[in-house]
Amino acid sequence: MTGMEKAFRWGLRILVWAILAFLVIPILIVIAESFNGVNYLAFPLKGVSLNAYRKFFSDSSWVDATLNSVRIAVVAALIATTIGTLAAWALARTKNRSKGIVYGILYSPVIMPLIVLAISYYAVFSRLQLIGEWVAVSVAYSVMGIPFVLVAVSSALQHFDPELENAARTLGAGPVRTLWKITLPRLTSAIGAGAVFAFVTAFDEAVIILFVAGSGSVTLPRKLWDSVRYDLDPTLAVAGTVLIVVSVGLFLLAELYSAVRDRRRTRALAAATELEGSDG
Amino acid sequence: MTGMEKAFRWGLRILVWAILAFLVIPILIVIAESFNGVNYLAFPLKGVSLNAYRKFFSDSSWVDATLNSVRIAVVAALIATTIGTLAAWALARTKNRSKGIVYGILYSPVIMPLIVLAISYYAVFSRLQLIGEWVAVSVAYSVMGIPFVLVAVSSALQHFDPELENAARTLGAGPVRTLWKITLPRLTSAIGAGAVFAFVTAFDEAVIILFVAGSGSVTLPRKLWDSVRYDLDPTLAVAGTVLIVVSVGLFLLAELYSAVRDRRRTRALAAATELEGSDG
Amino acid sequence: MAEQVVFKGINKSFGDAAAVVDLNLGIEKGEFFTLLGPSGSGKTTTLRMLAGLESATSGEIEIDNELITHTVPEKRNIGLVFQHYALFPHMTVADNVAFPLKMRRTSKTDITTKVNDVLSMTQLSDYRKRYPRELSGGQQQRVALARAFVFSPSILLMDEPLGALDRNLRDHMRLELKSLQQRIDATVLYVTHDQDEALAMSDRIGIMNNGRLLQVAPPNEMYERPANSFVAKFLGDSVCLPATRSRPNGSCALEVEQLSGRVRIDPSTNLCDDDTGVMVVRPEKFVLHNSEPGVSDDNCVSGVVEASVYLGSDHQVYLRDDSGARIQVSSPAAAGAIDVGSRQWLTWRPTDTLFLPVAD
Amino acid sequence: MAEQVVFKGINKSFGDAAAVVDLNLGIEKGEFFTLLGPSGSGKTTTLRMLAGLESATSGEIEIDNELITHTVPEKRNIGLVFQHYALFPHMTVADNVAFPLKMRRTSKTDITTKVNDVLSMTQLSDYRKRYPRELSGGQQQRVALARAFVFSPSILLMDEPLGALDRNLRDHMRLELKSLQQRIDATVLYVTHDQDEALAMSDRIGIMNNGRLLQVAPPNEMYERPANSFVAKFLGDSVCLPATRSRPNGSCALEVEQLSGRVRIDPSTNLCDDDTGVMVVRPEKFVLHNSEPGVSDDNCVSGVVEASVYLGSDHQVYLRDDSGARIQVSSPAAAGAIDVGSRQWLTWRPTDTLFLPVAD
Repeated sequence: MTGMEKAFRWGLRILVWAILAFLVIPILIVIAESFNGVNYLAFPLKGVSLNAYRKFFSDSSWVDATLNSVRIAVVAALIATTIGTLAAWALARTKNRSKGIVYGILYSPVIMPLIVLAISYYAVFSRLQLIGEWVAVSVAYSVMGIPFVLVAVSSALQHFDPELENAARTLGAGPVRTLWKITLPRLTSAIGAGAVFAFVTAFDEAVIILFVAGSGSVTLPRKLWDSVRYDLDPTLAVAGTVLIVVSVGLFLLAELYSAVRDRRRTRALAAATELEGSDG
Repeated sequence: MTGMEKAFRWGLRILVWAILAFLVIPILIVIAESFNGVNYLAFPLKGVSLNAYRKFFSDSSWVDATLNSVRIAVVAALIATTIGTLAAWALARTKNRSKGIVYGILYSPVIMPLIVLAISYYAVFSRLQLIGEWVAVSVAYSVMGIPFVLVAVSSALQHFDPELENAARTLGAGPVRTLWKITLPRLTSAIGAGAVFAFVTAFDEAVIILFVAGSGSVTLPRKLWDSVRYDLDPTLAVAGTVLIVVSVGLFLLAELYSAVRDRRRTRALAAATELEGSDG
Repeated sequence: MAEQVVFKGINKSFGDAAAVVDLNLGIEKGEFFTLLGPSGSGKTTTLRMLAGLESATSGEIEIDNELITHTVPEKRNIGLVFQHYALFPHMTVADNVAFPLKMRRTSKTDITTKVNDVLSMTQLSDYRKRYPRELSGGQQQRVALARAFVFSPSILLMDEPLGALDRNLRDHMRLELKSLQQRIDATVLYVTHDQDEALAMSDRIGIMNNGRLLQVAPPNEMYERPANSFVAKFLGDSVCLPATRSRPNGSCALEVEQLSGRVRIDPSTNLCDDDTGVMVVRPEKFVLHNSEPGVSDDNCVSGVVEASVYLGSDHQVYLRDDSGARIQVSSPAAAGAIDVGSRQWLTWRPTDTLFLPVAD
Repeated sequence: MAEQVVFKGINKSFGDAAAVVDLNLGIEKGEFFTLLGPSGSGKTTTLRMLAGLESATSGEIEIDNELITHTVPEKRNIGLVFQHYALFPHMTVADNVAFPLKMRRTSKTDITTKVNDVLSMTQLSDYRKRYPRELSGGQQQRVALARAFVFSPSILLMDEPLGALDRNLRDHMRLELKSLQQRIDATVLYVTHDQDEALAMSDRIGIMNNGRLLQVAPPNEMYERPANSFVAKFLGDSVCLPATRSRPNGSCALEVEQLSGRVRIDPSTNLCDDDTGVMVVRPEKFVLHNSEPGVSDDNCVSGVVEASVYLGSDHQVYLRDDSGARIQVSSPAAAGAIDVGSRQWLTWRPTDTLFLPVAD
């Protein structure tokens, strides 16, 4: 390694750490505040306690908001996962020219400005008297979750060898059994990852809900938003911590799952390689 | 094709169209409203005119907000693209065990709840007296843009054959010239796509800005949010349309660019295949 | 013997490209039939049409006198060994092999018996709980084979099944495959681009190029009497030179521009209707002499050695005739090395000289 | 001749796995040296260490008596043809070939001249403006070659350069590569697992297995006098049977358990120090008889034909000796087909019987 290369690597390392600090420190502050000993926000902390957690979990409005978020996100994730998976499968199997357009439209919620989506949903919902209907919110969120499932499953299908489906057919499986026994089992990781993204998107969403929540579907981000405008206290930090833990936690679980799978596969591959010898 | 398969395909088709309608109609309503003939929102439209556009582009507060959004997003995209590309490259070349952790942290802004990020940035910015500083907002947004660049470039690097770099080295190119002449030219599509995502993310962002904009860095989404609370008129629809056109337009441009590249490549491949004959 | 599989006037195009053109072919019951051809010749497409994975653009396919042109693959009861095996990666070896039986709702005890039988037949009993990725290439190949015949299909298709194996294993598997076919008494349609595999295993070979079936014959007949220059070149090494037929003095002779002197051929080896064609001689039919041989009925040319390639058991000698032809000759290593630049004489018998129509 | 490249006590491990073990090797100036071995034998690692793409765990590498063990690849001035060519996909053929010259800041006119020379030498002049993906495999191979020697490196490395080509093209390119090497007068280190390539092109072959260099010799010597049973098996077909040496009546003989009767060998073909080893005979050294031959000094066994594989120019006959050995014999097709199940006699000369140490 030349001197220049070394300098380059060090520069990069410092930069990465700076970014990490810029991102991680603010988040850590929020989490730290949730353990604050006093009932107002203070940094550095004035003592450590679980008071704020006690307050959060005994206040039915916070608990209701949390449960409401979970309910809306679960339904949204279910819809997004089903439709996203089927759409990815259908798009991978068709040679139709309109394929790209359908893909693009299903994908577009990711690039649509959230604030515009929020306003347009408000316009439609208020006309159809759906403001405050949690099912309507779930459906709106599911549209935003579809792209994640679509991308994950499409990419898995690209690595999926269609000869496996052909093999199943020649061995006596009809198209439905082939889908069920051969195709779907190969896609579980991707579907799981897509579902997690769809869930977290719905669970965390904080713009659309300001417009369409009404009083009937107050979610955790919405409640957090409302509270932040009136008073700043450690209960807010708890709400923030709950949001972080659920989002990051689910994501880590999904990662862990596929990491374990990968490791098992790598180990198996290593065993197979030993049988044949790798290229010299 | 059996009867069941046909029914399945039709069901899928109807579902896809329903989703398209659910997503596309609200957006189309916003765009339509921007051409409304009267100076209040009305559906169906009462006549068609460009009045709202005239009003938007002659109102310096709207124009300033738009320019401010562009400035913030350009700087954020530049930072995110540079750091994301370098990080992807460094991570692809290292065998360090901490690799996964660094990747995870750089990736995490995508899964962090926006509302929590907003609150924590507010806490940090207000302490450092950065509220209203557009550069600080750019930096905050660049952190959110890094994951997109990282994912796009990492995936391109996975398809990049490291033997090309080795070949350049044996042919007399040092590491810097190899990066410049061999590696980077193969990554332009991915870097471009990542940059577009980073730009659009910053251009559209509507939660963090509510907390940290102050009066010094009012962006288009922020201005839209402020206005929506006071009066609803077609100018808002114009602002929404501008957001949509910029986001979707940039995205389509990037897609178009790589589609043209792909087509050129496919055509070349077809030519090469003809030379050798494809497998029977 | 009865024809078990019949292709009747099959055509298949992908868009504008014709993959198979007017194919008529019958395969007999219990026969080992090989489709041999370069890549892009349509051989794999033919196999996949029989399996039901591609549909013919026109024409009909019959199995046991029943029309199956439009039958779905799962109803055809044909075993197919895929080129890259297409083993199900999320199933163990035993589950892979049991799959076709489960799809046929075979009883559990029957499945266990049959899977055990087939696994021991393919020497895979010790690997039944492994996943495909934990197996070597040769073992994967055997799993693919076991899975394709465990449900006793009367027809077994194989698409370059040995292509992914290395040379020694490939030679070994040739014998294995052939003896397996005889044991289970199946009709086999085998697709390959490897001439040695085709020669070694087949009862009959069909050679394809550009979607057309050029010749169908048993291996030795196809080697000794190729229908045209493409077949001669593709199946075995051969020296091919453009030639014109002349009939001086009533006997049969060829004018070969690139060879000095006329070439005698036997009427029985004159397989071309036209007067212009290609003279073909197999390299092992030549005899090399380092001095001018005596006068005889054999053909004789002389030339200078351009290159001599040592291959262990023999030398490949490249001789440049005075009139320009480059002739490749095999010379046993025992005959000693042949000096590059030296003059050598070649003789070969008129009965070993083929006169064939041109084809590409 | 001077040794241009010297490996001195080179070891290379990847983690726990030893890729190359105690390699000592000198390659002479202008020599065509081939490293031959199965995959995983360490041959590619050796080549990459010489190119500077891998660093040795211990040991030294010298070029022209200069230590280059720690020199970066761009300073070594070695041309390397990569296994999958590694052409730059975003550059035209001409730009690919010009790349090493540009990196050396050659003047524009010099670049033009040299690129033109090399492109016409490799018959690529018509393709100079094409991109790599617009070329056939053989053309890509020639671009890779052109790019590797356009800057006149005195050492040219090739890593299975013909592996991705189909058989006919591969045979043709063997001759081309060899004649190119002679024209540009470069030292070549060639890596392959294909014995035919190694035999056909090399001045000397080094055979590797499990990271160890087993034997270094010219092709014919290596074929006729392999150092051990691994070399015999890997380089050319051979019949290998475990044997013990006995010395009855002072002459040299082998006890081969799987063969009925004692086997005579010549003292000159006794290459094993131990008393236990392997008897090796090349299949082309056997002579097949369909009746019992007369008494002679030659070795003779008889057996029943188990299988006979037709290969066009010859048959591969598998004979089962009464004591259990399975012997593979080549029989010229001209001798006629040999019936499976018939009894045949094999003779071979004591001088063609090798007695070798065991190695895997």
